[in-house]
Amino acid sequence: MVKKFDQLAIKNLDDFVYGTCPNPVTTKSGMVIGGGIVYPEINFTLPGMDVDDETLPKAVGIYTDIIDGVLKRAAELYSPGVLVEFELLPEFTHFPKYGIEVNRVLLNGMKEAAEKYGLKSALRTTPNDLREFDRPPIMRSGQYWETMLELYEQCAKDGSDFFSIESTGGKEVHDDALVKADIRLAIFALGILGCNDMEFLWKHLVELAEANNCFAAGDSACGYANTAMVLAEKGFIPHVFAAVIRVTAVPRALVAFEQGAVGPSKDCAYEGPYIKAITGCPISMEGKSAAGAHLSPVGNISAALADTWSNESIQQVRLLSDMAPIVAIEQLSYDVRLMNAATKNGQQLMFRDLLVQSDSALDVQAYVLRPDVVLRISAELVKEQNHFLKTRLAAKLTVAELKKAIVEGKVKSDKRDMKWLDKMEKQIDSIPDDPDEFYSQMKSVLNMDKFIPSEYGL
Amino acid sequence: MVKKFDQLAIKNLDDFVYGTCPNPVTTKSGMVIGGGIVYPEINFTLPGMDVDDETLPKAVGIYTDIIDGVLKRAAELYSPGVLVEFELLPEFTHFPKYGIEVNRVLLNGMKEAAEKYGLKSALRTTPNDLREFDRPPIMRSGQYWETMLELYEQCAKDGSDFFSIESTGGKEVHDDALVKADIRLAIFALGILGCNDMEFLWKHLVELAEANNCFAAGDSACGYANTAMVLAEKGFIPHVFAAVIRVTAVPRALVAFEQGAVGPSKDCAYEGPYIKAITGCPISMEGKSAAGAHLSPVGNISAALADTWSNESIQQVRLLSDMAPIVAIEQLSYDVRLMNAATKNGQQLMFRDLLVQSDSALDVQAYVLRPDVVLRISAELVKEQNHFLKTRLAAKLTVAELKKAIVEGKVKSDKRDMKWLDKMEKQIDSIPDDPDEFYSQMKSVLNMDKFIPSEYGL
Amino acid sequence: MATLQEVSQCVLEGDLDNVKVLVQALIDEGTEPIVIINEGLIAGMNIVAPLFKSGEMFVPEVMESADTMNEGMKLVKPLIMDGDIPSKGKMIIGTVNGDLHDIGKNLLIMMVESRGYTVIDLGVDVKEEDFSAAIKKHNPDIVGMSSMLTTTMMKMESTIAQIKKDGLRDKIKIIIGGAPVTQEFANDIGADGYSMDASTAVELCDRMMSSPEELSA
Amino acid sequence: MATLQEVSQCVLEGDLDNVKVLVQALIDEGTEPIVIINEGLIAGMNIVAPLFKSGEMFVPEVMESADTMNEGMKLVKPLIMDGDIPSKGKMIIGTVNGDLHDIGKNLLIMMVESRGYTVIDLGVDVKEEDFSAAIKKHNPDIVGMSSMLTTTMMKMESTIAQIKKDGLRDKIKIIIGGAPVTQEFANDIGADGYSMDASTAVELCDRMMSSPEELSA
Ligand SMILES: [Zn+2]
Ligand SMILES: [Zn+2]
Ligand SMILES: [Zn+2]
Repeated sequence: MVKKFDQLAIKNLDDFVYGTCPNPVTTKSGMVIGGGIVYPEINFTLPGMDVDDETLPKAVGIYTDIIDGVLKRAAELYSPGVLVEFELLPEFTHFPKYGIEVNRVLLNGMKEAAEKYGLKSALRTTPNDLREFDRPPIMRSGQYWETMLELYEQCAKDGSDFFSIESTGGKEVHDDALVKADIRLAIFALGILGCNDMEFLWKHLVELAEANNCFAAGDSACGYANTAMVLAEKGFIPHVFAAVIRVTAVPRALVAFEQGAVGPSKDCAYEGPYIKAITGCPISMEGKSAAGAHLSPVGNISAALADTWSNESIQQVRLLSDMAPIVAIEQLSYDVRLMNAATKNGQQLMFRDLLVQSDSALDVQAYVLRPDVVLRISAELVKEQNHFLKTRLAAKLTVAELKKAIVEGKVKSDKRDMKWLDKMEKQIDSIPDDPDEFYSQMKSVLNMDKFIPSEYGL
Repeated sequence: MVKKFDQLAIKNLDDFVYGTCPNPVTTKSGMVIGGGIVYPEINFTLPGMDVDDETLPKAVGIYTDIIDGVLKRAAELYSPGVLVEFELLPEFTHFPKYGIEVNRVLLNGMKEAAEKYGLKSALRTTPNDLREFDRPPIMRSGQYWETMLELYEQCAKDGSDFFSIESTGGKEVHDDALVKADIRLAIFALGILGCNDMEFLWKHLVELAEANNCFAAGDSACGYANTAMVLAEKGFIPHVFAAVIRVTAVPRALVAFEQGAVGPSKDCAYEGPYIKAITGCPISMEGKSAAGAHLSPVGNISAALADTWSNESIQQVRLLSDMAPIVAIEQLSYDVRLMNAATKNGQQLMFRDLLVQSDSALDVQAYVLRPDVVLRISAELVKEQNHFLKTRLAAKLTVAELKKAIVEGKVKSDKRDMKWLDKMEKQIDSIPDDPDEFYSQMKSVLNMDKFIPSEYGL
Repeated sequence: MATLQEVSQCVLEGDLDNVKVLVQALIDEGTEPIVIINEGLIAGMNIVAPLFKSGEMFVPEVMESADTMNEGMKLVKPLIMDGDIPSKGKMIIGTVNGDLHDIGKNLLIMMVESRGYTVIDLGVDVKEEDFSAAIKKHNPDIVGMSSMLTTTMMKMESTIAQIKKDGLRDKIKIIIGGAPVTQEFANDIGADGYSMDASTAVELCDRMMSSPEELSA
Repeated sequence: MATLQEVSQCVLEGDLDNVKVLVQALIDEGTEPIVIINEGLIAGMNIVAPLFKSGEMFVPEVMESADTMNEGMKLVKPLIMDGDIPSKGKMIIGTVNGDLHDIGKNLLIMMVESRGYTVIDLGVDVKEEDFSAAIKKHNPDIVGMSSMLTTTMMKMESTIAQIKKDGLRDKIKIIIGGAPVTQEFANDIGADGYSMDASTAVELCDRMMSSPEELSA
């Protein structure tokens, strides 16, 4: 049942571009994601408010206003279709009836927009990963786990197109790795804890999706690699460390696809380009038009390979023109119009290269998203099937790729970057081949109060 | 002293592109606007608050936070330079000491950013047109007029690079023309009242600028043509009417340049492309990344000829990532990076055409911004020097251009559009050549309580 | 023979010339004036309103319909007693202190008037005291305030304070609108209602008039 | 001969091995323990803090410096009386009810501890009552709350309400932080201070401690 990706799905740089992939996915409304055009993917969240039984009607009203406003504007701008993501706040997963109700409100708004404007849309439902509410987290059983499955199942039955999640296996260890900029610890967290949890989690999500006429879409290393990016933007950790973490998170993301996920991968998963190269599945990406959710050094290059283009998240607050989610769909719509106009002219590769060129020399985190770099590293990763070793390899290859790029002057670097790359290289090389041996080495530095080995099959 | 534009400054479509113009302008910090690259132009305003003596320190603190945050982010994103616009709220013009203080705060923040990051920047000071606080407006004398001049002079002495304004001569009549979709009335308001006031106003502003080491940059028909666009987006008036108003506003905007303005024209003046073709001066434009200030059907095409690229306005409110003006500078920075990357590759015409193609067939308001349409209409406009006749001609040519485009299927149109174009054509053709005769015809429909003829030299 | 339906159709089409002929014919045939108003003229505007809301009619067309209705009214009004002319309510409206934007306000006036309300326009840059004075003078059911700037929107709050101070708050409903305004802001400052734009303002006014018990809120 | 400046330099460089040698040497040479702390170890951290704020040092480097300082402290502390060890103040901190984000909070703890505060970490998803209970138990000067979601930020308000209800508000200063939080929100809910991120939190704590008269605000 488990898929094995031992060669690249996309081998040629000229086949590696936004809007198109070898394995497109067709939504219930007939949108073909990865079939030639890029679709906007809209995300939104509540303004500052309490959520409880008393305020739920207000929250539901807000979600109704959002979906109606957003789809109306998308139709006015002749959008070819809209992927809607409902990323649940913890309260909405904790009390599945809340989440289910809002999910239905969105589906209903989508149905109305189809009738009124003929607008195609699809829904991605992304519950909160509740399991870390236990500290240390209980990953494989218990009330939190059951609640998540219950929510997924009902939302699929109600009509959602896609399941996603920002799962958190190993994050309790990875947080420490980030603030210490400790690549060994990060590889342990992502390559052993993270991958093991993804195997367990996505096996269940794929089964549940398949049983309920829904697609398992993909995960995001948001709490790992995007936290690294945000910390790097604040100047808290080196940009090169965040860049290496980005690629080191790829084998973890890939596990969902080995288990049967089909994409589009999650918007904030900048691992996406690697996933697309390896699996041929469509990916969601976000960049400059997600700046309301987080700043980044990859505002343009992130679009180069996107199949859906997302704003990540925005509160329902009033801007001078209109509500912020309406502003977001307008910006996304114009972005994808431009990309699709280039495709229509047969200029998609040229436009991809402009997106790449405009960012890739200015930040190492942009550099590792270059399509050629992605293909080069991915070609090596598919040769290794062991998750842990693949994770170590991803880190090693990225360090080497960045050292070369800096030496050759291909990317701007901080004067301290080379020191950090050397330090990471030494740490990576000190990691043994045997995961058990690595685990026993790590035990001395791990805070064993923070995680339960058996929850990760250890 | 008055400049005469009797031939096009840009005759060839291949010379008509963003970032470059025949007459670039160099700021005090050395930014060459129109000299090859597009710069971001950032705008911002206060969140909901009172402004008075008591709250002024708070307002000043907010402006300090904005300028520091925005320029820091621009530097982090390696911006080649930033044009800052300080568009004054009425309170800040009414009490010039308020406006002058904030203007100094901004200049100071810019100086600090130059020292800290080596970031180039320039300041455009745009007071509020106070004159319409009198109803009917007193345009040529009095306390309001004196106050505006006082403010301009001091801001220039303090170091501002550019003067702009969204002047309002004739708006008291044009408002009626808009809600009635009455093109005759609009031509009277723009071509006679508007142009007459522009002549008076910009003569003074150019003198004041030249005496104080500052540039007179340009005006915007914001209260005329952008109000039309917003009304059309709401479905209140026909899109074709708004499109015709856009071009009908060009002769009015041109008057500032006849009087000696040098650009960059104002961001919300979508008349800009025509101004650039006719005068060769740089222009500021705004589109999708100004969606927080107003939605529009021209999100991409508006960038095709821009020399600075603006967000129009955003309140200092918190979004999930950071304060909204910081989000805005991030989006603008990535937009111009992409445009400038294309220029660096020699692909600027191709990129311009993508921007154009992506919008121009979807809305008549986008269609009239097509570079080829702009050149074609502008080439006729320069043959006519009388402001009133030029305004009538602009309306007539636009109606003809749109009818042809609709018939040829080059632009999407509403089933009611042709009826409205016919109606406008008939109205325009009924306007006599002699302005005095037109004025006496109009007297019967004009509400003479609304404006004072002598304030417009009538 | 003219029919009430033809009168409605005239109003819908903004047919100024024909409406006079038709209304006069109905009068001559002995149709009750109040019936001509309710089932002919106002019935026409009742078709117009939803067409405007759904985007099928433009503002200038609605204005022509309203003009047409008024043209018909001119003929009928002298025939009935003042108290019998249906008025849905009286409203005063202005753009607040320091703010000069009036196009949104003017559109709202036009829409609300065409639906049977009596509206008194206070203009732009209306000081707090002047709102209060106008309430005393005109005794309206509804007070509307408009603002387009983040700074002047705060004047809505001070205007409400002034109205309270003058003991007039309980006599009226207050509705607000304009670009920076939200429902939440309306709640915060104690307004009774909020309208996004002119096309929803009539419904809001109707809601205000239909629940007078909330007046004391 | 070891110098205080060399100790500071060790702290700055995060030189764990050398700091022990140097501090021991100073002790052996008879330097006052309190002088070693203030002019050697803490002086080192006083160089680190501005370098971090200006972006010249990364968090992991600051952590190494802090570890180095603590390593030195271990040798000196036994030699002086408890009361003599400089502590800038005591803080409890937690991520609020319903919220699991802790990396920001952990960074703040690290920064604040390294600057001489005593910090008790209550963890994540901390219920309102648990904040109150911790105040009673630990008697802190400052209570810090963190939230990363627009919904859980409202729990800061309910936590402050709980603290007030338990009669503890006057004993402490409350500071808040997290992505959706603003100074204005802090004012609204009656917090004493707001910090954008970990790099400015120390200054905020210093400000809180230096103006105890505001405690009753
Ligand atoms: Zn995420
Ligand atoms: Zn997301
Ligand atoms: Zn404007």
